[in-house]
Amino acid sequence: MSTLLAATTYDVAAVRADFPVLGREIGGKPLVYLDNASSAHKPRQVLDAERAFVEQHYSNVHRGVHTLSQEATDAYEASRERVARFLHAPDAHEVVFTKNATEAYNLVAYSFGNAAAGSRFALGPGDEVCVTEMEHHSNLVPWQMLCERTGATLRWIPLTDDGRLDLADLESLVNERTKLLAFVHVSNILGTENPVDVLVARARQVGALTLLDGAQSAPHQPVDVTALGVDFFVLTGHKMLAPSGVGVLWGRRELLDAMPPFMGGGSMIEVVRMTGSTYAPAPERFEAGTPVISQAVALAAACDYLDGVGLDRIAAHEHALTGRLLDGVRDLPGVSVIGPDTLEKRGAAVSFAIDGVHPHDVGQSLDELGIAVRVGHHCAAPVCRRYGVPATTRASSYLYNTEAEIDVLLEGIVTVQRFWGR
Amino acid sequence: MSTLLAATTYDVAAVRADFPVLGREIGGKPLVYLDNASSAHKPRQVLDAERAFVEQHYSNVHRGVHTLSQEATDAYEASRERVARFLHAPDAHEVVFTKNATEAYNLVAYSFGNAAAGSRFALGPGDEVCVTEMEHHSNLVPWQMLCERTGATLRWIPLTDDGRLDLADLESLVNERTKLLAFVHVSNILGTENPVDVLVARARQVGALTLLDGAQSAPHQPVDVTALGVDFFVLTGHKMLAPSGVGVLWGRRELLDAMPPFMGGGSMIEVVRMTGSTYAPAPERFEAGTPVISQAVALAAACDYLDGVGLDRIAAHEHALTGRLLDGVRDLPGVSVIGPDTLEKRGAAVSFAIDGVHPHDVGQSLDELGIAVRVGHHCAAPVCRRYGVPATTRASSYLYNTEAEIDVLLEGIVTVQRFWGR
Amino acid sequence: MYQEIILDHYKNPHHKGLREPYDVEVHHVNPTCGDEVTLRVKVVDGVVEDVSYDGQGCSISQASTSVMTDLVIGKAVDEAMSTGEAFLELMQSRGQLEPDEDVLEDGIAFAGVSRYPARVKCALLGWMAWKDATAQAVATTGEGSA
Amino acid sequence: MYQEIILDHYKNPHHKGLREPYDVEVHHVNPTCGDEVTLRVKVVDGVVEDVSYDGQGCSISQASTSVMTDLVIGKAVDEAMSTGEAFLELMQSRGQLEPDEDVLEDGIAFAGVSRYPARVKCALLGWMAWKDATAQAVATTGEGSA
Ligand SMILES: Cc1ncc(COP(=O)(O)O)c(C=O)c1O
Ligand SMILES: Cc1ncc(COP(=O)(O)O)c(C=O)c1O
Repeated sequence: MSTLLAATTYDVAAVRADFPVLGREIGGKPLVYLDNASSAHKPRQVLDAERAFVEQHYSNVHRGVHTLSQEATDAYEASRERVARFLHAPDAHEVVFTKNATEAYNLVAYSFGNAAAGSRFALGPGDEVCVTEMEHHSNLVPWQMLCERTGATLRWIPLTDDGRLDLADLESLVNERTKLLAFVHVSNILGTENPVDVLVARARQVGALTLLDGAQSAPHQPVDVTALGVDFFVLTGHKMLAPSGVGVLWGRRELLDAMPPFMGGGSMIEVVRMTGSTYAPAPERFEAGTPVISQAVALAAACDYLDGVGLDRIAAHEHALTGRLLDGVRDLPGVSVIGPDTLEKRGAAVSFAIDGVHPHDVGQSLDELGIAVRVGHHCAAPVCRRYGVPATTRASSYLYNTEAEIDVLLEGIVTVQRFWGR
Repeated sequence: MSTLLAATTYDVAAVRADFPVLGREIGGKPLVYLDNASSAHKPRQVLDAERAFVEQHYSNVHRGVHTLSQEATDAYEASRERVARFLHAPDAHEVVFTKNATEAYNLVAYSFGNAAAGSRFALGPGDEVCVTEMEHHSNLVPWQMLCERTGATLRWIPLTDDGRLDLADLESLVNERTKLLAFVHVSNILGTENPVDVLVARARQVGALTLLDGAQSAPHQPVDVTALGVDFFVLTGHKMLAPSGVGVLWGRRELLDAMPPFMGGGSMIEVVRMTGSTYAPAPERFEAGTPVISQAVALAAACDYLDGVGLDRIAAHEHALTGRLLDGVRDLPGVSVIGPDTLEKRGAAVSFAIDGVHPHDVGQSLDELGIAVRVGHHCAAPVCRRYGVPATTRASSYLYNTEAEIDVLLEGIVTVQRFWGR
Repeated sequence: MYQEIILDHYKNPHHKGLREPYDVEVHHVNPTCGDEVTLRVKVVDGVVEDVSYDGQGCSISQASTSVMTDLVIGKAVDEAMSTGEAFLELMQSRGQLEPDEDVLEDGIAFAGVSRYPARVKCALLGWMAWKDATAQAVATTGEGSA
Repeated sequence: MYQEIILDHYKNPHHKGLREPYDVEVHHVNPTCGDEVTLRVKVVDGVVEDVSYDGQGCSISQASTSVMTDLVIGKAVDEAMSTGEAFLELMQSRGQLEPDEDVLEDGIAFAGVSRYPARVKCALLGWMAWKDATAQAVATTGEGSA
């Protein structure tokens, strides 16, 4: 029994010790950091790996024969392989490093926009791109812009009252005109985990490509891009223990090789003449200029850290914390969850509203208690509009949070209610 | 006299001590790092500043009311102000953080491409973009791609035999049809410093906008964007003591405010509805998604470091090293400089050819002596073609290089000649 | 940050509710949090005769709008505008400015807010709406002293 | 890295110079360094009868092309192709593979090059050109054993 326990849990205190900021006090209170869906902190191991690389092996990559250049290139390419393994991708050439998730969506959108008429990526009037009403702005605005540029039509899958995708009209929303279905794996505002299999099956029926926004799934659960069956998968480093400044577009090799380039510049070219240029194969084709070298090295170290703890254990830990939070909120009068209020198919981000208290005031009052939560539209303004709220308060836990911290939050909510209810 | 000397020089040994990698040995020989035009190393002070920020004040920016979020936002925006001061820009809102220089050119190119017909940025058949034959691929390919997309015509200012711009036909190359003149301040392959005043004056006569590629000037000499009189200025952090993953587009506020967005996503928006979105003012409009937060903080620390030593002193130091190298090479039979072989109006990058030895073999043989130089086309293939060489060997010094290192290189060249001349 | 003055104005806002007559009505939104205000202005003989408003938002935006109405109603447009400037300056001071109570009255309670950039926009929402509406009123009716 | 064998082939390349007769001629370029090779192949009865070439480039690309001609001329296309595979495998081994001298002969001198990714492309330039030309020759002339 205790062996079983040991195999499914980990030493959260030991993990916490790796994150210096968790020792901070905010206004005399211990920091309770529950803003992980916005960005996570970085363990010493990741920072040390990046620094060791920069201090002893740094150089530009890909273009040199000297020793440091070889070492830096090796480290950078090994990071690509590490990320491919993290995603269970069959081929490291399918991993493109970007600066964040947002660049990855724009890369695909502009590449599609740049495609010659008649190509499988080209879009025009009559073609459609489908998203969902719960997309992060980063997986929505690029498609709006693409449709504006090309004359294609943007459609979206609406939401049910309890924060799930309303699939009633899926067949008409994803149809023979649909070129791409781009949707979020786990919502950053509602916490909802979407049924990838159902959506991918429908997309395949009509020959649409699929792009899965994994910004909120890759940090929190094992991801196998082959098993998911999608064509593109996107993640962002800063939400999964890596520094800001690095993201990943994974795409099936056949697609990446066929897509026209996005940004032009050094490293993405083959032959450059003043009169015109030809382009390198993927992934180089999509990494114009000096890449995010040390950030990629740090991301690989973050993969090591996460796999070291075990993503299945992390998922189980967060599941327990989320359950405790949902149970606690359910017991509080005047507090309601926006999004699924059960544990089924949901991630660790929990949005809620406190009757009569504006989220800004909730966030600020919790901050005075040392509790860091996010307030606002969480870059998903259409979701707020859908549920008739100007903004939400969101608590999101990660591998280093504890049950005690959830309890501090729950007490904090009561304190806020008392203060503002006077 | 000694006061004067003290005011115009600095303690190179003390500077070197700040760069851990400079203590490395390569194959038993002390590292002589002369690949700075490709990328520079980073001093402890910059790495410490980044780490202190990440370990104690990190969070996502712009979207939160909690303390860490405020601290991170303050640090990020203070970095913007620091870079503005570094460039003598009148307004920090004119500083856009990108992931590298390459993203900055693409940002301008796509923004122009996205402009509505009739706007001052829109391009079409009959319009022209002018560059030079010595551009880095990153300031060439984006304009080729833009012209392909819009039907505009790309023109270029050719080169003289001694590595300067041939301005004989400037009046016809930059004409009333020219919308943009994009050119490099200091060439990364030839070392040439271009006459910004002449080019800007001509562009103004015809109402063309100007973009100056400062990737090789900002790290090495004081830059005053107002005095230069250009409309856009670009730099990249990794060549000026900051980590990879951060670059800067500076643009006149009036222009940035009027330009349509490039990438869509979080932070760059104002109101998002499923049916369409409006965009934030600059610089946010151009910083979609989670920005390069800790990299911007590190770049600000790099500005501190460079201004601490003094860019005029750094320029003087490099000038002396470049003179020593040019003099030394001039005395070596069978070695010729590609680019200006005098000190007048040139930077610290010196390309050369050794008769009968391929640059790859030069680079590899020098590496065996601990000397890191770059060999290849240096992302400026048209320059190699212009001078009839497949590639060049390039040595480029920076603030931490010494006269002794230049001498090691000169001896190394003789060793290479001896080895390959057998 | 949550001074009593702020809480009082939040609970019991002054001059709230839309009133007739008015010269100009504007609608301002803070896109980052969805706070919004609808505001009307009446200018007579260069004097801010009335400001009425309705809106929803956080304590800071609501209280600040309430304080604003106290400060501008009955003042000459010029004087009210410079009070607005003083408030703007305070909000941009990042906690570095000692506010002048003679000028800003209850507005001094917002000094602490200036240390929170994310909340500065909240505190300015009503002021920006008022400035916009008043400028329009002056322009369209030929009112004001300029 | 610069083994004597490599230097010898570089100074005195084997089978260099373009010759008649040939089935196919190809031109390959290494865009990162401008190295180029023009290469001709003659296949008779499924055997690589002749390979001739001209080109310019670094010692590695030139020596490797020279070694390649020694290894493939006179061999059955199939056998020559698998020698090519063995060389490719060696070059992608990052210094981790012990090369088989019986198969690769002078080619084993390039084992050290595999530790330098930037030079691997140089070592493969001639091989890639040969493979391309031979595949075309087999396809167009119906030659080859497959
Ligand atoms: C002159 C010049 N322009 C632009 C660039 C591109 O910079 P980055 O690769 O950081 O985008 C470089 C360096 O590679 C350069 O030397
Ligand atoms: C679901 C989701 N998608 C996309 C993003 C965008 O990530 P980034 O800002 O790193 O580009 C985020 C986070 O901000 C997110 O939560």
